[in-house]
Amino acid sequence: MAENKPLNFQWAINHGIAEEMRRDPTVFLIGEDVGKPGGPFGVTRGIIQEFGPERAVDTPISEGAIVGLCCGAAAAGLRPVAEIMFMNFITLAVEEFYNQASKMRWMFGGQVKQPFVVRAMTAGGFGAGPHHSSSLEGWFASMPGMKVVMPSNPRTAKGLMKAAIRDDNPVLYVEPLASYKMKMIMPEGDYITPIGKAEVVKEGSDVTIVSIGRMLLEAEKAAAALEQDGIKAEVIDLLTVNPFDMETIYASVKKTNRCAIIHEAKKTMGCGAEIAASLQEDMFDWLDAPVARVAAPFTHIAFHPALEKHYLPDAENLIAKVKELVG
Amino acid sequence: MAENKPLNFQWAINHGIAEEMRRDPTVFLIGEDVGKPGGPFGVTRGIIQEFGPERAVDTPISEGAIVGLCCGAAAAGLRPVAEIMFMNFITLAVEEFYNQASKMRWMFGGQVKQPFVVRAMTAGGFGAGPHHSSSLEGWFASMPGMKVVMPSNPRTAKGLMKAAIRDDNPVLYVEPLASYKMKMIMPEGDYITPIGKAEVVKEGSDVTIVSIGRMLLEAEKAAAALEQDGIKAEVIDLLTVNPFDMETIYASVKKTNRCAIIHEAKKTMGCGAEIAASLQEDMFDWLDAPVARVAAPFTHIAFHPALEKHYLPDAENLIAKVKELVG
Amino acid sequence: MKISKDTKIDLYKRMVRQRTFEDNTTKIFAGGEMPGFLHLSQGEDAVAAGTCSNLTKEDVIFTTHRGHGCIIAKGADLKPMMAELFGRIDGCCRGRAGSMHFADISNGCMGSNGVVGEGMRISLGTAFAHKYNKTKNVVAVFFGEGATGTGAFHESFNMAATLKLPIIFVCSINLYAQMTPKEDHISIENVADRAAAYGAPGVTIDGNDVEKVYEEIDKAVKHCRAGKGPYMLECKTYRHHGHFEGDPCNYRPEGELEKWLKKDPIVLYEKKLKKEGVLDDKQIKELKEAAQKEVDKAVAFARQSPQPDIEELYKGIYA
Amino acid sequence: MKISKDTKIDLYKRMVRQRTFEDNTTKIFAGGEMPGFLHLSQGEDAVAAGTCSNLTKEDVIFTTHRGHGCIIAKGADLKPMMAELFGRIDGCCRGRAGSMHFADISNGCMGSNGVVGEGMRISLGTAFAHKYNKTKNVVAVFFGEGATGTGAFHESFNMAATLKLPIIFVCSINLYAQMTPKEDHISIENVADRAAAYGAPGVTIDGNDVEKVYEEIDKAVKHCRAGKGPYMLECKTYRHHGHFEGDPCNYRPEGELEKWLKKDPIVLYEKKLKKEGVLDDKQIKELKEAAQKEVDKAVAFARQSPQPDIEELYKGIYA
Ligand SMILES: Cc1ncc(C[n+]2csc(CCOP(=O)(O)OP(=O)(O)O)c2C)c(N)n1
Ligand SMILES: Cc1ncc(C[n+]2csc(CCOP(=O)(O)OP(=O)(O)O)c2C)c(N)n1
Ligand SMILES: [Mg+2]
Ligand SMILES: [Mg+2]
Repeated sequence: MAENKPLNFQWAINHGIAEEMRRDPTVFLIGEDVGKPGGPFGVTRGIIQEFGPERAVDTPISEGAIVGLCCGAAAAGLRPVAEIMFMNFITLAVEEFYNQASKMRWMFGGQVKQPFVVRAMTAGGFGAGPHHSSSLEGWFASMPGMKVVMPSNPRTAKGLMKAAIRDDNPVLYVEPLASYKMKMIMPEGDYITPIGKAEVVKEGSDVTIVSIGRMLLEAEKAAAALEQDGIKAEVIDLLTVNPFDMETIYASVKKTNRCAIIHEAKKTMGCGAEIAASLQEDMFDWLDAPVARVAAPFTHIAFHPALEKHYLPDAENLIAKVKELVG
Repeated sequence: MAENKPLNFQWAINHGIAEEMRRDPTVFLIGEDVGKPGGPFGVTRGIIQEFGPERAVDTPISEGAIVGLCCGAAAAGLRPVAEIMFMNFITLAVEEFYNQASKMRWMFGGQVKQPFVVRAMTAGGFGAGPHHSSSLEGWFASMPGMKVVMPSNPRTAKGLMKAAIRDDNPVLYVEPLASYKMKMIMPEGDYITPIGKAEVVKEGSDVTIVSIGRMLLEAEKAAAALEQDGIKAEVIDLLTVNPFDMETIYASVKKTNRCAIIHEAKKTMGCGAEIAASLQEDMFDWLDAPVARVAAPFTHIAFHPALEKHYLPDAENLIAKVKELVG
Repeated sequence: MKISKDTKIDLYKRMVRQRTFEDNTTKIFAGGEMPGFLHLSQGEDAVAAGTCSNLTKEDVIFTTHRGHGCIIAKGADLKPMMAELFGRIDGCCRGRAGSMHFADISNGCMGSNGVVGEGMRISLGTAFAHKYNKTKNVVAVFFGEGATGTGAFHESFNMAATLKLPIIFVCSINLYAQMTPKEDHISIENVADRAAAYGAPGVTIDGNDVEKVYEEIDKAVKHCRAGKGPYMLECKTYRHHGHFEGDPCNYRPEGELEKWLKKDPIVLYEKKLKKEGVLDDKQIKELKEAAQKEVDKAVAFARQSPQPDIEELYKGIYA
Repeated sequence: MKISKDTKIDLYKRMVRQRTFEDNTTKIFAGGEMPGFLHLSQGEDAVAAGTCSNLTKEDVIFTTHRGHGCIIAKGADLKPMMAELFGRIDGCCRGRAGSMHFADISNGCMGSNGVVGEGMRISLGTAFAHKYNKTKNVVAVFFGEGATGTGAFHESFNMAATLKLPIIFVCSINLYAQMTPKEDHISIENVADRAAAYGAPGVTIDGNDVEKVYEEIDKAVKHCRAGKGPYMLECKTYRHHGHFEGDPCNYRPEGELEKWLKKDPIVLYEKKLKKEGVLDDKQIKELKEAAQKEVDKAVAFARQSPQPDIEELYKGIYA
């Protein structure tokens, strides 16, 4: 089915889910307001109309039970796609991700699979305040058995959703509210974006920029600006933070000998820490400069827009950091 | 009050709590089985007898509510000391730590304090299996506003407990079941072990070993063995993983130019990642070798004792790693 | 229960003050001057007023993302409150918290909450402190019917009952949890019946009848002050606005809002007070104008308050 | 309800098989041959037997850290089960899970759980799958009275009721949550009364009367298969052993154990069956010997099974 008009991020997710629901009758949608209301932010509009209330299920406000239900349904052969709304609320389901879903297959000696997807939204940039704007993917990147994907644009949003639904492991799917209206012409036909595989979106020889999730926009902006100053940045869109595609990063750093990582989450204990630690451990002799991390500071995200803006990393911070590395 | 006989880790915690309860009537104990039963593993024996049931409160099995209660009681001027038993169950209170306790003071513009302590036990080494043996301090090290302490022996266990109870911030206190029977002669009188300050427990010039929590035993064993081979290791007992005392580590690495970190938690996204990332970022030119991490592999802890033993890092792994760095 | 004339006027004034404040924020928000998300409680005014009117200054409340009414009813100074909604440095929380995470400790609001249900878990501790310190103060924790699905509700009520903590659980049934209607996420008619699961009293009332709320809270407060543990009050009401400001509300059945507007708690009470001769049209007009004036001053205060400096981000993370 | 002779014998055999298995593990564990922690359910045998005897092979169960009885009652093959407790490669979970995290999917045990209450949350999904696939299968989820304090209990029951999922909540009241007695953490007498909070039936019975359990489960199963949503059964019983093997049990009032030993469900049932002429002493002896033989074989199987290789740690983390 060709899609020639530009599609936005929100609809890309929607289409990814709907296509998989058409393809596979074991896929169903569950969460707060995902059915009749069409999603708290409209992402699942039309799904209940096409697939009926059995496959688009509204629940009480019970994040733990929603993810617990996913574990049990997946173990019984279904493929749940759940929504947890703002990622901050995933704090209430850490138990089900960590002790249950991520371990179940291994712990039971392979007796079950855990094919389910949980969507969680990061909302940095909207003044939504301390309980609504966090990026917590780092915790889930620490869990063997879990996968965590961070789409960067409508194309990868749809491709990763389809890959996540087809994956036989629990996948946390992180979607940024700030990208919902981002539009692009989509690839035609049925495609997936493979999980665990980073994409080199711009080649360069002077420095490797590893970008996570919606920070790709900033990375691309920074790369363009750096180009003006004669610095050729290679930009990698990581797409997955569990498992980390270190191969792609290593290959790039072998060329550039320098690396900066940008992510919306806090710098302290963020995914950039793991990438930097691994890089220096495995590529010590290839590095001509420290691996830099451009990320949120060690404080809370504020309601106040200017404070929030300062908190969130952007192209400007990245440019400054890269110039330090290269200079 | 002099204590001249050797005291074990378990009683060191107990004494730390009891002394603070004597000193400050706002300190109270709360959790599952902490009162009448004297603690699920006997750590709080005698407390209810001395201080009465108002100050040693048994609760239903509700980890989220226990930590929530701590937030509310601390905001109202009390100093709760709670117990969550096995650290795996802290998954059920991540919400209260992250969205509530760690943010509350800052978010409310300084209107309240959050002086409370939550004890959580790591149980690696007992065949307790996948739901009982995790080391999850990394998640809490990522939370501004939280403090996380990891005592290494009876002396620091008592000193950190007393410091934690006196601290005006939420403190996660991590105690290893495997250390409960460890004994030592204790310092006399009222002392605290400061939070956020690492201790250099052995000086050396060839390599810095940063040890977290009960891994100190392994670090000391390794250092002794390395000494035999002419390698002088400086051993740092980190004691706190939020905030990280990078100053002490940096000062040491300036001397040794090499560093290995050992912790019981998984390597991936563990505290070692943050330390390594910061070290290479801030001390790039001082490092003669990559910062090494000796930690648990990216899998689950097994019930089977041999598998569990292999999973847990030890002196042997550390020695091998250090020899790589120095060799 | 005989309610005194003074109390009646107090109840009315609280509601008017709440409503005036919220109606003004609606306009200001629509004008783009207020950042973030805004969840308002017009229509549920009687629940907050009837409850808080019967609490002392030392009693405290916890509220939700939809907490303005409760906070004002509890006696908030409107100036720092409005400044907080504007994100200014003179806001109660220095512009860090905004509407959803607001607190005003000195006036007895121990916190709103962006996470549904969590106020209940935290309220346990404050109630515990009251019991521990042998004050007779109580805690009222407000929440919506959606919150009754959370583990927080159950753990909190169960623990409050076990430890005999002085907590009044005040549930405002406004028919929706975001856009999902009550019958799609709750399997019983009256959630106050859930109090029986903990051996506590649970009462369901018309939440638009402010005197009824006041009366029932009176029983609850006495129960709590007597050390008998928690008490639940379920107030059936309605929110006139959407889930958040800007919500198109297309999930509402036709005529629903209109039906409830006829039962507006302020309008109803006005009629009653006039009939009883407690207030006349002139007095009502004066009270409304006074409230508007107070709000105008709060808005002026907020507008002149400076934006926070960037350093505010890093200040006071640790005590 | 008339219970057939075959069913009576089946109930008895299940209990004897459970008990024999557990009594043997007690000895083996005391001998140091079994790693980890062990939580046994001798004394609560009738709850598991009475429930599982009334389930089909396609119905599934979820159980707890104290799950051996339930798993055996559901029809587990004792060999891989025992091998798992020994941590061997022929264990159901390849020696990774042990007693507390055990599962035997092909025989209908979808999992024990080391985290109190979590089996309930997961059971939602399996029940959902049955409903989704329009099978008439039901899910029985076992838990202790301690678990009724968890948010998991409430969220699960509430969601099951809302989505009308076929789940039988089977609560085994053994008087303790670890070392804390029921009255210290539960504020009501009968936790089955909590089912009313969700509009579901809740029944409290003598959990040591295996036929009573069987009869009540019959009603529950019919209710669930008819699509009427969840059902709660509370079984009052007692654990003869400590919380875990090795627990000195000094929290028990004197004489309590002795009192309950007189109400041992197997002893009681033996008497009843003999009186009814269903079984005689000889048959009883034979059945017990057969159970012991089966357990002996399981132990022999476990002992000869290899220890897992280290590579097992890294195998099968991802599908
Ligand atoms: C734990 C959690 N889950 C989901 C949300 C998103 N959310 C915000 S308000 C709301 C509905 C709350 O309904 P109710 O408790 O009835 O309160 P009301 O909004 O009607 O006042 C939801 C689901 C949240 N804030 N917290
Ligand atoms: C969430 C959680 N909290 C605490 C524990 C520790 N724990 C293990 S068993 C138990 C008591 C459970 O009591 P109950 O539900 O009555 O089951 P029983 O042991 O009596 O069978 C506790 C508190 C746990 N495993 N999980
Ligand atoms: Mg509502
Ligand atoms: Mg019990």
